[in-house]
Amino acid sequence: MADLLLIDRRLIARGVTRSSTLRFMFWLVPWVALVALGVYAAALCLYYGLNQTHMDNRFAFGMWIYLDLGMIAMGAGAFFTGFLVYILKQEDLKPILNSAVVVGLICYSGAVAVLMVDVGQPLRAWFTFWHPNTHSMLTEVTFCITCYLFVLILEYLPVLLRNRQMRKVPSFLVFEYQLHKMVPVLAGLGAFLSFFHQGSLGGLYGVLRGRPFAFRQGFAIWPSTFFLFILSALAVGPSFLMLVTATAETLAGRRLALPSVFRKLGFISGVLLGIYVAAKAIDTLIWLNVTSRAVGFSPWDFYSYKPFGSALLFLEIVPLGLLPAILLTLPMTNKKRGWVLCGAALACSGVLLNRFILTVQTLALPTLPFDDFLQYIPSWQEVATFTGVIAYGVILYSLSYRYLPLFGQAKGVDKNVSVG
Amino acid sequence: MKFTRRDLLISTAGAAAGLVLSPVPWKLLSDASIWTQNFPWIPQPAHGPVGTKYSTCTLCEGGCGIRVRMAGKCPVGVVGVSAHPLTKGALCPLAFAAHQLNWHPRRLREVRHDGRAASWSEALAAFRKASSEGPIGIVDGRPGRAASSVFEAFTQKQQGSYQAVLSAESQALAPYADWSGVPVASLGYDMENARTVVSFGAPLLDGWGIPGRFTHLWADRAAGASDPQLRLIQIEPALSRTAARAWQWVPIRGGSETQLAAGLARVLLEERLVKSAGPMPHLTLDDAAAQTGLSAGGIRDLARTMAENRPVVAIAADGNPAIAALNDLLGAVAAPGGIVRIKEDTTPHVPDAASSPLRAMLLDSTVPWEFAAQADAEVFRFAAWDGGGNTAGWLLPAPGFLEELTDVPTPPTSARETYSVAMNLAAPATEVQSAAQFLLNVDATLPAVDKVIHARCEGIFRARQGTVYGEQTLALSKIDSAQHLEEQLRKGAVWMGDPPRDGRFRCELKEWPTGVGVSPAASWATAWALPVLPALATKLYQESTLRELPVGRQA
Amino acid sequence: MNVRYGFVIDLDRCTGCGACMVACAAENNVPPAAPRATPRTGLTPMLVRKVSNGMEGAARREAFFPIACMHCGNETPCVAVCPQQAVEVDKATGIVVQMPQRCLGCRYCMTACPYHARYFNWWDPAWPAGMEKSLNPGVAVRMRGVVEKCNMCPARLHSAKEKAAAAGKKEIDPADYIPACAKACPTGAITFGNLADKNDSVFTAAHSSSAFRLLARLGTEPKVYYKSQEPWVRALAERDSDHATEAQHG
Amino acid sequence: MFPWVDGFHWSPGHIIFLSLFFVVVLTIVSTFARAIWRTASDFRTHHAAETCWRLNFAELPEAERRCRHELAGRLDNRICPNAFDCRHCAQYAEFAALPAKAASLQAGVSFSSDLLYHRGHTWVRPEADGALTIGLDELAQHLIGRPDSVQLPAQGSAVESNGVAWRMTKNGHEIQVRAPVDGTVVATGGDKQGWYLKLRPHHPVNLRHLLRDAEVPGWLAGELDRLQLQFSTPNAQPCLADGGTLMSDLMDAMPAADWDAVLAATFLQA
Repeated sequence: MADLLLIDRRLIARGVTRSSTLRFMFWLVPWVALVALGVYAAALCLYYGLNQTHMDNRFAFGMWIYLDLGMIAMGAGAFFTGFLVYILKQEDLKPILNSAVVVGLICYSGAVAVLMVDVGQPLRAWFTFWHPNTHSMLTEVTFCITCYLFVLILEYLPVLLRNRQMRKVPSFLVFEYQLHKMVPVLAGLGAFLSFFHQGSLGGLYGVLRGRPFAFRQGFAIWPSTFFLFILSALAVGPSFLMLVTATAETLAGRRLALPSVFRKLGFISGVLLGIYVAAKAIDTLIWLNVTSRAVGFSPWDFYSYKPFGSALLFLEIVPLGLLPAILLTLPMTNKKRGWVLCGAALACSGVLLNRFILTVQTLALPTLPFDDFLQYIPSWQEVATFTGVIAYGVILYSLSYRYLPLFGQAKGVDKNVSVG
Repeated sequence: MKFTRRDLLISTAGAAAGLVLSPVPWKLLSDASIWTQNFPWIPQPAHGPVGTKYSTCTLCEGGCGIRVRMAGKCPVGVVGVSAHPLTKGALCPLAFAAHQLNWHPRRLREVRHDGRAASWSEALAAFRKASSEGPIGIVDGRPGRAASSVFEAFTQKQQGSYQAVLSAESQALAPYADWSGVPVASLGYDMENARTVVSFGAPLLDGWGIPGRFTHLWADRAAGASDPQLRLIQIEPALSRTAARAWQWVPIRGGSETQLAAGLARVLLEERLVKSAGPMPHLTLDDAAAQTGLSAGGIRDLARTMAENRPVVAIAADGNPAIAALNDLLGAVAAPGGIVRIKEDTTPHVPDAASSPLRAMLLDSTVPWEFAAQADAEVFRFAAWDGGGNTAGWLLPAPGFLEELTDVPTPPTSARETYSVAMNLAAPATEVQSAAQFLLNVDATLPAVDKVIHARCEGIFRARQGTVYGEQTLALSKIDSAQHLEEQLRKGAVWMGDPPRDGRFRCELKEWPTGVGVSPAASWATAWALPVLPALATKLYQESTLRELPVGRQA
Repeated sequence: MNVRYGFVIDLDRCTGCGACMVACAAENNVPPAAPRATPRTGLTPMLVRKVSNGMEGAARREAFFPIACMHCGNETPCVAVCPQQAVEVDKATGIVVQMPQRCLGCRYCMTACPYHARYFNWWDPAWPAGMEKSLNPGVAVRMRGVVEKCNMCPARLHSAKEKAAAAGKKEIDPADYIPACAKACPTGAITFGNLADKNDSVFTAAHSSSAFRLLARLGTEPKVYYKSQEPWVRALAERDSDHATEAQHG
Repeated sequence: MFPWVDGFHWSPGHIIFLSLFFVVVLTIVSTFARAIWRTASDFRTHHAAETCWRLNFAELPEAERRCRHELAGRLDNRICPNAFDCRHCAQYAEFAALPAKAASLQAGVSFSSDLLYHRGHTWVRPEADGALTIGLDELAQHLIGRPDSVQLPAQGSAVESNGVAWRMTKNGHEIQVRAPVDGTVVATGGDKQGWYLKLRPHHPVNLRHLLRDAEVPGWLAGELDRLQLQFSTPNAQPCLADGGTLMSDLMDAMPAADWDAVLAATFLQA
């Protein structure tokens, strides 16, 4: 026990205050329990097969795919902040960059882990690389997410190596320094990859000709949902970062980012959300009047099954789209932390709702004239895996916050150090 | 030189890089994928030559022609035979997976006595003892087979009793047999010449009689047409599979078939829609309407439809005499398109009077598990599959699907006499004995099944009539010997007799019958005598909502 | 010669017996239902679905729709989505071939199929002890975790080709290649043939006035045609947009 | 994926897709490889220690990065921008010309005006033969007392300025002492000898970066203030009597103190 305390103390950077070891351990206990349960549930699914879930032949995608879509949208803050800092030179956002990288790493690694449980034959996952079907949106997603996960690991590595004990190893420290110098390359690469896989995740549903509820026309090989997903991910990434930062601030009991950072992120998020909402509205109108009617479906019928009424569509576009866009951009509310966070929460909910509708409602709706509207309630194994991944994220973020410089501690390293 | 931490790092990184560049990871990847394609716990289908044999399905009395794919002595597939004169290639859904039945988890694999494992010699000794102590009753689920002759020969010698359990289809023909003296086995339905078939709950499109015979007729002459050549009218409380596809569905109150028949008879007689002046039922039309839940007008319309589209035949799901009387009234007895006599030279069969009380009963594997044996008799139950529940007495493993040489006489409802043979194509999965073989072990002087079959072939050959449907279709007169005929039959051919030269018979009916038949559930189970279903039947009732699991059955 | 195999299914002749389902499963070594399998998790490459006109009492009518893979000929929804080319349209025959040994079980194709004709192996394939001896030789059993569907009985096509090759012929005898469901159908409701051959009976049937296809308006050119003279069946099948509200009430 | 693998198509879409993929993969791999290569070459060219030191320096609290001229009272407030390497400081001469305040240190820790002090609490004494003797200063000796073990570099090995000169352990704490100058080890001492290393410098020796004269008391005063602050936790024993002498062997005397933080600050570990 005493050793544990000592190890904990020695891992925390000098000069920062963190909660006591015991308190931190108590904080971790429930999350570790959730991870353990999640690992057990995932092991059941891997050992016995996916019959452990409540997915079925109609509901071939379930809670896990929803989790993937949601997490990857929320993780967009990582690439977007990197893009803003390194490519668009928004240096004032730099203090939250490390936090953004950790959030991104959590979201992407969690999504990939869940995908490995979700596929029926995880041992064959590499077939996608070996025999790729380049027409498939899922191929694009798989390639980009895998590559981007490596990019995130490379971006996370410098943060990790700056831990107090890690940096005592000279080669680690020098490597961290050299890698850090190349992060702009990685940021650019991340932006490129994210652009495509965020879009392809949207395209995943947009190309489904057999599902008129999801099918969209588009540009070249990409349906409109491709672009809507990019926009919504860009809009919601910074919002989610703000929520994470605000939560960390509440838990840590101190301010971690300057109010100006919140204002700036909020404004960027708001403007993009506004553009997204406008595009989404236009896309919905085109779909209602042209796309779905072209294949002989009356679109409003899709909304005749409860609880998936048209109110949900309204909710997604206005209270969870337009409203947060206004809250985040309007100077009056943009200056108030409370309003900004409220807007961010609404924006995140809106995008999560969008992903939910695309995953669940698309599959629940009948296509054949004699099909039924189906219900799907995930099994405990699915829920446990889901919460396990969330808990994994909390743990990784907590550990990173405790032991790594997440917020603005890297004071001017690049500027002041000249070697050579 | 000292090995520093730095050296360790460098060598680890070098080893990792070297490993990636070596063929090892690629080989592992490829092996992993090959492994996933051939998980060791996944069964591998047999390899090797696959032959084809023709035979007759013995799962029920229907006598459908089957073509069996054989991997050695193991059947691996069953399909219909399109050249078969009765079924024209059709089979019931269960037959397509019948080759799985021999490995059914409820397959009887050992002799059991009062729930405990026993041996064949013990069973034989017990049966010998019982047979020396008193009369033995033998129950046969499918009379008319070679095995049935063995049973009868035994009971005659032993002063026991032979009893046949009739299928629902045979029971429906029993009233005509009672009224005319023609045995049930010599009667059939001439549906090929009917214009209207009125089914009182008989599952005509769902395994009734010879699966495939009526469905083919219906599909060719009725399906989808609003004014079909063949009108199928289904009278049944529920919208069964047959009712759903019938030209007309008449939903009546459950168990009111007798009343409807009476109501129809009253309309036919009152409106002089029929020539004969049969006995008038006591029931008034209004009472019939009230009791069946139909309107009087509806019954009248139905009667008129029947009268206008003759030949018409009414088919009962059971031995309901009122429906037989209705047929008599409609002139459907001994007439084309109605109830016909399929052979003339049989003498009426008088069942043996049961010499009571029986010391023991031997139940053949064809006897349904629902059969209730005499309570104080020692029971020798032959069965290939355990029907469950009844563990008292002796449970003797009988041959399963295609494991026994047997013959298939004319199936009930057939309009023509037929005869075919099913060979023991499959190697028995366990140590089995048929009831007939068991009796031969008891008394070696009994005729053996193959001898009886041989004798029957000689009899058919001597009659010089009919046609043999085999590799070629040959008139029997073209076949040069009884030996040759038997060979053909053993290879899966079926002999079909010509219609009798004189098919006349009369039903003497003094007054309208009041007896009621027992209305069986008109489900696929009525055509399924076995207590188990093939494993793949789960596709129909578990993995889809197409059918329901028949009561008491299990896949 | 251009071959486009397809089915024409006469719904008026279908009694819903299920012989096609069992025969299909037996031919293709589809395992029997796992103990916990349901209609939603079953393996029924050929599935007969019961439909009704929605009425009650004497006016109620029922019909049966045998549903297998429709082998879409245009923009085949499942082919484009598969990330690793486990689904292919065979150029020579038009058969949409699912290759289970290539499949990783992502189930994207299942969400793409408007006919729900694709099935996932939720369980390890298992037969009662000894029953594996009754499996169809030459047809590999699919492992758990992959998607399967109607491939038009490839083993039968293969042996028909072998037979033709042995006889020195280039083309197979149509009588040698009939998928199990069509062969099993006791009423001849399911017919199989070359839809591109004007002399083939399925060509005539597919172009008859009573023929239609399910969800034809999606433009995927399915190669399974249905036929019915019954107005309510046709109305049900061609009802595209207004079925939703009715189904909800019914 | 490759032309010889099943499923490869010579179609424009396929080629574009795979080309982009390979570009991305190569970029990721080459970025990683380049970082490793540059790390290795930093070590090869003896830049690694310098880099490490500078990265460490950047992480030090501002109070620990004060300019020597501020310590000497020549300036009011200046943070060192050169990682304490005055040899590269453009303004050194300008500031050094300013008058220093008179040193008046009586904090219980002595120092010698013969010695040149490094901010990592080592001193350097140039010897007549051109070698440089290196030892631990009095403040550090008071803190550590007698170390449990000392791990000195082998004779003939090279020591880099601000790199690790030697390691010591005491009560489970590992202490890395920063080297004040570059050089090759010619002799090793120990805590009993009062000096630890004798180095022969590689180049003509430039010791401008080491503290001397008025800077030393100013610096030590600041260090003592820091210690005072660090020991003034609620459960710590009084150790520095006001104006008194620094107790010897503080690590043994005050086991409850946050030695992790004290040692890190003392020996310039971030």
